Amino acid sequence: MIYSIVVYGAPHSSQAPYSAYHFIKSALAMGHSVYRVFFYHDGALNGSSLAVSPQDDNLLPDAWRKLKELHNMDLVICIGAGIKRGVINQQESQRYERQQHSLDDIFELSGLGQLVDATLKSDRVITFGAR
Amino acid sequence: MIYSIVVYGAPHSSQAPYSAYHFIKSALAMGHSVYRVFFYHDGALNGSSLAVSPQDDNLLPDAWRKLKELHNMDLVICIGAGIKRGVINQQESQRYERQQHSLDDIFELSGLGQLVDATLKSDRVITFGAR
Amino acid sequence: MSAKRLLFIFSASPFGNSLGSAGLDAVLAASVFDQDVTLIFQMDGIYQLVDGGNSASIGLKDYRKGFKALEMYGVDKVIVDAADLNERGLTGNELAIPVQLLTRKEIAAVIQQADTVLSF
Amino acid sequence: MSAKRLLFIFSASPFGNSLGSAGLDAVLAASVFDQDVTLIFQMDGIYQLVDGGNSASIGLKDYRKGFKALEMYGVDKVIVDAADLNERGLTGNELAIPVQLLTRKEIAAVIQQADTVLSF
Amino acid sequence: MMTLHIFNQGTHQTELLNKCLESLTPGDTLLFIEDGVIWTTSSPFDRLNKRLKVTGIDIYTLSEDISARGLESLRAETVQMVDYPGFVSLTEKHNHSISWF
Amino acid sequence: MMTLHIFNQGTHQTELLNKCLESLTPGDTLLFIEDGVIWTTSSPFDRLNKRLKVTGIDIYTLSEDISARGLESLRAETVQMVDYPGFVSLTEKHNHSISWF
Repeated sequence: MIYSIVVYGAPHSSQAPYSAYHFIKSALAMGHSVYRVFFYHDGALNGSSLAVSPQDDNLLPDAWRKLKELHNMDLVICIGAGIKRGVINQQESQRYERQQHSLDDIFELSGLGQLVDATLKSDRVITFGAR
Repeated sequence: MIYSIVVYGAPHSSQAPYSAYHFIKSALAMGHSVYRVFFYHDGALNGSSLAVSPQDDNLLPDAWRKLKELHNMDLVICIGAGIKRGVINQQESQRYERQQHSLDDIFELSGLGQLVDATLKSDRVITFGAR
Repeated sequence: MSAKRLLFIFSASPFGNSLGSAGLDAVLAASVFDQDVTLIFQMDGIYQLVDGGNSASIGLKDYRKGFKALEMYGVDKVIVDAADLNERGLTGNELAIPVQLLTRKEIAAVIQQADTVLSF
Repeated sequence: MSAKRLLFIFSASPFGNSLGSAGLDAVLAASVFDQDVTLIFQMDGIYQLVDGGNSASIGLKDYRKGFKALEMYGVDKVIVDAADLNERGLTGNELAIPVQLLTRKEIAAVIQQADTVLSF
Repeated sequence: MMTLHIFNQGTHQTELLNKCLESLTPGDTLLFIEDGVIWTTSSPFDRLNKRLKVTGIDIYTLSEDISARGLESLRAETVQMVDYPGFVSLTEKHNHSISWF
Repeated sequence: MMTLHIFNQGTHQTELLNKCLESLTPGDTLLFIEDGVIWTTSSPFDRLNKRLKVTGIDIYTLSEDISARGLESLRAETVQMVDYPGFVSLTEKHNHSISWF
């Protein structure tokens, strides 16, 4: 089956992205494909390349990178949610006259159309929610 | 009276920092002083200089800047909460081998000792909470 | 590709968090893609639809006006949980747009018909 | 400056959010400053103290071990809401550290004595 | 040493409200802000009132948050309104506060 | 078109649980993950069970989350455990899902 995953929660503040990752790993191991992971709401914070785990205790940044490399998975940060939360790439940084940027290059910044498109092209959409 | 304020919530995700700002403005207008604003938990995200409000509809970044300039208010981002969430200054960026940094220079990154110190030196500590 | 039945459930109160605003943006995106869109408002999510209010007083933009524009986007299936409305002392007259009041049992049937459900 | 009575209230369940971990860090900081520290665990916050568990299975660090180290930092006033414990089918034997079981009325009196209250 | 209780969550957090109400000591003050102002309107306030077992509790709601949400006409009459300066005054009059969220 | 309901909040969200339980249609499945697994232990599960008015609902709890929180010995016997692959299987068997949070 074709899955898409929606993540609302930030790493370190919410369990949602960790649960999403474990779910995706199992789904792939069971022969399913994942069309897209869409990071919305505070989930956009998963896209920051500046987050640091001093004790290397956060599996997530490496985990998303491996999923991207091994499965060429589409990892989309909602651009609206991202720029409000300071998760921006070089292009947005220039557009909004910021000095720095923060988006990890394994993620793509794109619009909510990518969420709607994911619901159309997937057999299942699973949300990992957070308030 | 001497106040300190603790903010747990991120801008755009929580009302907490907006409420904190309105409270502080009123307290100052009434002749009180604010010793420190301590940004903890998701509140650390208030320190990002990369967050963008496309329609200029977010009063907060300018509001904190004015408080800093007019009242030389101590605006402290908890360093532990900040680095986990990608809110880092140039020094931390170098220490953790990141390419970019994100902390707005009106904020200072410092430890939880600053929260404890604030409770000792203030007559009132008011928390603006968020889950 | 035929239109999918997308169901958006709003359960969170306005302004305290940004779920309502995020949900509204998602609904508008779905309507642009010509999907079959239904909205359910339940619990404190019903306050998203209360008419009036001046959020300038708290320094936040009033995104709730966007719900009034939904009809222009062809989104007119808006359901409110009748018991939740009643439990809040509301009658329906306070709401900014026309809604359909359904019982929970009727809402459960609507849920069963959806292809995808997104919660806010 | 004389020590202040700092009260830390834990109400949130572990792992689903990071409030418990944030609260523990704040308690440790306060103990380093030699303050008079009291902890109250209530509602699902009581699960912060449940012994055992292996959070490697969900990919998160088990910060809860830090609660066991509190005594070493001179923090030994740990209160649990007896009714909340009971409502969860717990007896107290499941907890990783010794605690004082108090009624809500007794806890309300503890709250009154605090100089500063921080919630997590 | 009276306590100012600051409650900022809506009615999905009924359990938290119950815990807050049980924690009151006569003479304490209860202030609703942000989504919490919902509790000071119409039927939610009736439910709150039924659960309030302690006497001598002043209950306030933040006018800016009531107004932002368009809830003026629904506000329970026995709840007092304060604006932000009134909120600051409440913190002056109480030695300490608890935030419920 | 049976629905998989995924619930990830603890007992502070009792109102949300009630709404979820009222939304079930016979044949639906209820899966507790993250903090939600608390509902599948001891007394919280008894309370859930009393409120469950719809018959023919399968209830599952995610073993990794039970185990992370040290709640194995408190799990209600009538709740079935699934691990992440079991979670994926549940999503295969249901046409769609609702996440409650």
